[in-house]
Amino acid sequence: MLELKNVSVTYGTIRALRGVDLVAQPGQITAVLGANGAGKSSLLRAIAGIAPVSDGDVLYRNASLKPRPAHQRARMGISLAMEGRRLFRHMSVEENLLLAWSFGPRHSPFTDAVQAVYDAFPILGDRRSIKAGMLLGGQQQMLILSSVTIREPDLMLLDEPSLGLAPIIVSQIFDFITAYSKARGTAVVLAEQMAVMALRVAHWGYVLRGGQVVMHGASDELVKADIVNKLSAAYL
Amino acid sequence: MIFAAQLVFAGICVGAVYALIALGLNLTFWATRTMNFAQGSLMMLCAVIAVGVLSGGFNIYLGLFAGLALTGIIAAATEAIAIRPIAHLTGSMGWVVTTLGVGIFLQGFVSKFFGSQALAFPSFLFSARDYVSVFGIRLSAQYMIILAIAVLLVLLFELFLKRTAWGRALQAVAADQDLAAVMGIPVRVVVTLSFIASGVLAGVAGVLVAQITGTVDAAFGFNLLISGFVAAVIGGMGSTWGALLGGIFLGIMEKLVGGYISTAAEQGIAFALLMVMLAVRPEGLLGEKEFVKV
Amino acid sequence: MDVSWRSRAILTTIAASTIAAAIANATPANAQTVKIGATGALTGPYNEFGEGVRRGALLAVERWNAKGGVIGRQIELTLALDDQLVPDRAVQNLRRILDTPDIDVIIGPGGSGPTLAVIDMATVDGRPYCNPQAQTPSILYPDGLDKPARKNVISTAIQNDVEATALGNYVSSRFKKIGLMHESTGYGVSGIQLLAARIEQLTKTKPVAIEAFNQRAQDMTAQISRVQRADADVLVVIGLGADMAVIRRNMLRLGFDVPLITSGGGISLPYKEGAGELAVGTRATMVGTYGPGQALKGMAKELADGYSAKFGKDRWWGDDPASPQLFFATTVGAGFDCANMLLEGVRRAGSTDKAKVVAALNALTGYEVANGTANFSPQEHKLLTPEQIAVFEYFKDDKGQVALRIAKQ
Amino acid sequence: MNTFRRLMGRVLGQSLLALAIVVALWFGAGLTDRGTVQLLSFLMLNILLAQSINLLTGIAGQISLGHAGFFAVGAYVAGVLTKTHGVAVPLAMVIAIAASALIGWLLAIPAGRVREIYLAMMTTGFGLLCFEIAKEWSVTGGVVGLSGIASPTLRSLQVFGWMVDTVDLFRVMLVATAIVLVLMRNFVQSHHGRSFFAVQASEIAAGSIGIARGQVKRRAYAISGAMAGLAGALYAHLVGYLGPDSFTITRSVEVLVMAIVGGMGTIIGPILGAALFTWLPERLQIFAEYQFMVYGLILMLIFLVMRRGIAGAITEPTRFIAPRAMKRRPDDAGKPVTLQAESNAPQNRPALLEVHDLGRNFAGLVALDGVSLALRPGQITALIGPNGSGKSTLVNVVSGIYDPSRGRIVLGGDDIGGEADHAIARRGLIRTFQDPRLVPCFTVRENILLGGQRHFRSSMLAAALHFPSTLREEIAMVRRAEYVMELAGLGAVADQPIESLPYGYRRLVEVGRAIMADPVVVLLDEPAAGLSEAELGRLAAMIRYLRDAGKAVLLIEHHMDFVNDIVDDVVVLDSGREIYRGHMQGMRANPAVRAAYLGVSQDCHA
Repeated sequence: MLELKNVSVTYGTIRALRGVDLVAQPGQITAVLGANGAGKSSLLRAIAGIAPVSDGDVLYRNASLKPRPAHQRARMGISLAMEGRRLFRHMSVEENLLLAWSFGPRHSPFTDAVQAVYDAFPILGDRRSIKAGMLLGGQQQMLILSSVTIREPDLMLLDEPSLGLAPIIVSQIFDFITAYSKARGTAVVLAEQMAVMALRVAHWGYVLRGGQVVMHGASDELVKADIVNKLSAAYL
Repeated sequence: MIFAAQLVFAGICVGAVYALIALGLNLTFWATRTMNFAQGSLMMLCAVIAVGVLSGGFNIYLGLFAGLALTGIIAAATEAIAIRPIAHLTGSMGWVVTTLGVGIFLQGFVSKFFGSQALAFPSFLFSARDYVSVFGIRLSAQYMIILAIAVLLVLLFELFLKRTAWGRALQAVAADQDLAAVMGIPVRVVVTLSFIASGVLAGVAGVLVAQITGTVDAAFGFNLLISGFVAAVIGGMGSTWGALLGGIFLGIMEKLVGGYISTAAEQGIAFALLMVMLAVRPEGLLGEKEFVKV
Repeated sequence: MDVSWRSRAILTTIAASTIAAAIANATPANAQTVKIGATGALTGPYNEFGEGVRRGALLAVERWNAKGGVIGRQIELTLALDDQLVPDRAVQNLRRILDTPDIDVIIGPGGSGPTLAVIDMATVDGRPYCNPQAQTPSILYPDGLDKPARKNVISTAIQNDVEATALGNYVSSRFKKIGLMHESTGYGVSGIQLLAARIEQLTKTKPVAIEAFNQRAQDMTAQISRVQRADADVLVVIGLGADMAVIRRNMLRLGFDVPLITSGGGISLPYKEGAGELAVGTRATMVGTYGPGQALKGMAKELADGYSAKFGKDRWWGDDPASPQLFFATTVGAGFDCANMLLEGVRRAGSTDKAKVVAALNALTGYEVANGTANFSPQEHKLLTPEQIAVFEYFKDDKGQVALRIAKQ
Repeated sequence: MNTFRRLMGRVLGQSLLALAIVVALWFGAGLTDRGTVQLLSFLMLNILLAQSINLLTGIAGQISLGHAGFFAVGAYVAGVLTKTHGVAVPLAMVIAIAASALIGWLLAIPAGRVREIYLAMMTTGFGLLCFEIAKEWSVTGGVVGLSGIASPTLRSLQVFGWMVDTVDLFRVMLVATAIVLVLMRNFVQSHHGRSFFAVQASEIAAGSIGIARGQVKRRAYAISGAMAGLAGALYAHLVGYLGPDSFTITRSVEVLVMAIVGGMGTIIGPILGAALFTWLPERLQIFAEYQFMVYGLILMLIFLVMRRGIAGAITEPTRFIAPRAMKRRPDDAGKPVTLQAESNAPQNRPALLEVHDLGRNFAGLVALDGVSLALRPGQITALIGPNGSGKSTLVNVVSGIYDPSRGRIVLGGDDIGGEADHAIARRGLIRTFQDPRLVPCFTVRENILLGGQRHFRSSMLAAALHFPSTLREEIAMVRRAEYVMELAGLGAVADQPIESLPYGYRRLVEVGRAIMADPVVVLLDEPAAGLSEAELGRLAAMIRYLRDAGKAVLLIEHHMDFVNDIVDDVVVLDSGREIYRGHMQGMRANPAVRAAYLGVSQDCHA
């Protein structure tokens, strides 16, 4: 589905990502773990086409994404949820969703699609006409996530969906992601700092540090191998 | 009473035209954070082309179409050759020079090939004599139609922004280009389209003003551009309703000042108002404060 | 910082000498010819005026040269500089002209702004100077109309007071409540003051309203409503044609359908075309030279024929192939007359010595040019007097076309 | 090309060349015709105007589209005083300059509140307002204008009985312009000039090193106004007639175009731009009625040819340190420069910065929730925590960028809660930013020197006149900067513009700038992010240097190895609260910390 070959990302003169290889399978969740500054975001942005790939190649359905600008990749079913509460704050919840849907593949009519979102996250339904900027942190994360799912993507790139959220909401969100990807066979790349929680839901795990993959493997194996301490070594 | 009503009415109509110009400026501001100083010349050009086609023995509406098409194209070209290439030179202010250059070029072009003396612009929307009278107040048909067209366009535009995918895409691009891109919005196309739209709006405004004045010449449009700026800023850059409100507010203000205080003070007061407005409320009447993150 | 002292010194001297050399450029020219210097709006938004003057002057020069020149010398229009009606550039141009020693006579810029900016320079310099178009009286009479004129300055312009007198005489005898409007320029302001004074002097009553407007304003509702509220039975406007058209249309929008009587601007094509049908009934003052329906004769004919022969019937000529538009008199005509009078001055002085020529011009009488006959004296330096100003009126001719005719007195 | 630029830079940089040009013009004016002299006089005016707008827009970053306004004020004040009130010309000129300076200062008050396009509109409005006043007011002669002002062209300009002719006036203008240029160069190459640039680059960053942005803006407007006023006064006497047509928005735009095309932010640029656009109209006359189109095309395409204006194309950018200050005298070469060190500080010394129960909310959500800290001299405290745990908010509140919602901030005994950021910085609390905020066009040296702002004492006048005291001050600071650069291992790139250097250098430079400030307390916001191993080493050395000098250091960092090596103790935040305080080992073992980072909740064990 998705394959990164020795990808490096360079902003001006900093190399945020150094020769990363990564594979993501349909219907499975691939967790990218690491402290902040480890290069998780750069990785996802590189796949989405808004980060300058200085080296290596990103293959999607066995075709190179090099010649594709970001908006074309989005049309091809790749959808990125950026971190940092990136959404259109001056637009209402529903307008955000509508915008996301309008420029997606539009497999199902908006009314159904948006209903699906509101079923998954009733709170969004209640606040559909509130400006996104006015939402609480958790609700914003839900909206960002929904702006991705409403596009019914084949490849979901989620950047720290748990950021600054209470554990209860986090697990709620993670459960949703798992169910969604199972149901639709969507490939998910999940950039997370909350390693343990992420590995609970993920099938595969990659640990980044200083822009490089320091370990990777099936999540259960990672967990078996007393990941937590290894990770805390990697993080702390 | 009649006197005041006449002033207000005229103010509203003239203000509506200001609003159109302001709207055009808003568009380019959203798309590129720049102001197109050629906007005034585009207004002029559209009217002149219409006259030219007419004098060529063709139908006026054909002329208008030609004019609008041309202004749209030129606006897009302006973005491509005068703004995009230097966009990355932040703080260089280059766009002031380049867009101004476009404007001056167009002025020179027209005064060379159409002469520098005012050209007659035909009345194709009623004649100055036609009017309807409401409660004994005489409302010029030409002004009514101009007001109608201007307001209609503003409304249509607001609808376009709020109701259509491309309208929302435009807002998205204005707010956050990266996010817009990952949402699948072709940013470049949106920018170009918004310039075309701004050109067309300028063209329409030019034609409407030419309807009022009856003539158009090479220097036509620049002082209107200023009024457009003022209207846009008073209303709040980037707000459609603001543009309309700001335009009409400015128009009425000018006329009332002219009518009751002194016709000489009209302009001066408008500019003083602009400065006060900016000092007190930089984001304008309906503008939204931009949140600056540290 | 590490350039050696010697190389610095060399550098310094080289730079110094080159620059000195570069800017020290004396312009040699043969003193055989009588030379005219001129500045005007040859290009840009106002070249309707300047370019016309230049062509007129050119025609005059050719006319004289054809007759063997003046005081045995050929004549050339050596410097014809472009100021685009921008005061600063007019100043720079005139400076250049005044500092070219072998320029004998000067034709100044058009428009009051540039002329006011340069006229004092010209006075101080003392060489014969002709003002083709600027209408502000202080150009000829800095100390007031009753004081003597600037010695070396003559004018072919319709001076404000002349226009005001003509307008004043016409309206005072016909209307009671007179409303005035003027463009807020030097021309408009001084013009309206003189007109108001004239009206008051003749009717013993003040005008009921005086309103100002900016050139190129799109809407004059405020001004016109004020005049309307003052219940005027006539509106007299001093300004340009395009603005007149706006005013005329605006009047009718407001249902203020009183007669419109205007300064020369009302005659121009922009007004005629801009107002279209609505122009009918409008009256305006203008030099009568190329008035409709009268057979051209004398210098006026000579000029018209010469022009159409050399330049064809272009936008200066106007839309009637039969005879030039009235405005022809104040553009091409002005340049033509300026050059002729200046050269006649040289002829009568028998030399190009500025004192002699100026003296000759101050005594230049009975000399016929296109727009009239110069009868100068130390007090009188302007060609056009109220007598040469006629009132014209737009009417619908039998073909249903809007046309001009002399208004019945 | 670059070698050419360097050569030109060297040549044009020659003060002797400048002198040569002035001398040549002085004598050349005598030899040539007065038409050319007149043109040269207008050139001087344009240079003054272009430099005036350059100072305001190019250097202080405050775009002006209303310079015709200042020009008009100067011209009319001079004109009215001399003609109507018979004031002596020199006195009138001084008053004119003062008047337009005052107007500038006043304009700065509203204009200081707005940015970019809004500022452009504000200044446009100002220019047009001045025009309208000139047009309608009787004192200015209204539309008819003001004629007969004492002027050489009228042979009526007398100063102390000396009849000034066109050439004399030109020479006066020449000298005036030369003096203004010299003063301006000195000013730009002083800490005042650098503070202008700092405000342009980033008002926040300027505040963080103790520059009061409001004051800087007012000064910029006043000086710029004064320069334009001088031009106006000279103009009045050059032409002898003032009409409103000379002060339209077109004039404002022309001036701005001159400066931009010439090259904003440089000294030579506006001069070249003025020269170009003074001669261009004459040259363009050969294009006859096409000249408008040609002029338009030139403006349209100039930046495709020269991206940074003429100056950028033909010479190297101006530098912002007085060259004389760079020539170090041999005797004190190599002497180490040390900061005033509170020598090896015992742990029990009283805290330099104390934060009590600090809280901050943004529109409902709580970013900081009752955090307390004490930073002691000679101690490095690490502040860590997952994203969004409130670390940066803490720094922003303490450094005065945000006001606290509750709690107290005590620096060296006094409560600084709610004080302006620049005031706090002047007290010696210096912070760095996650994204280094430097002046891009400045060299490493200049950027580091900026840190010294809070120590400079010399006045603007002293700076412009280049007093010895100013020079001494500058030399001392330059030498301290040298020392800081050695410390940071930046000596090799000292004279390279920061924008041309790799990212890592910027971080080091920003920390260097903080050291240069000789602070009391330093807050470093993720200084290690994106640094190579080698750079990390240097960074560590710099931070240790601060500690040894007895400064209190707060270090926000994710790079744990780095933190591990240098900090004394660590505070961990999570969602705005402190969850751990103590040494590193303890932190690693601490379950709450693990949970915060890894999402292990206490109940379950992975």
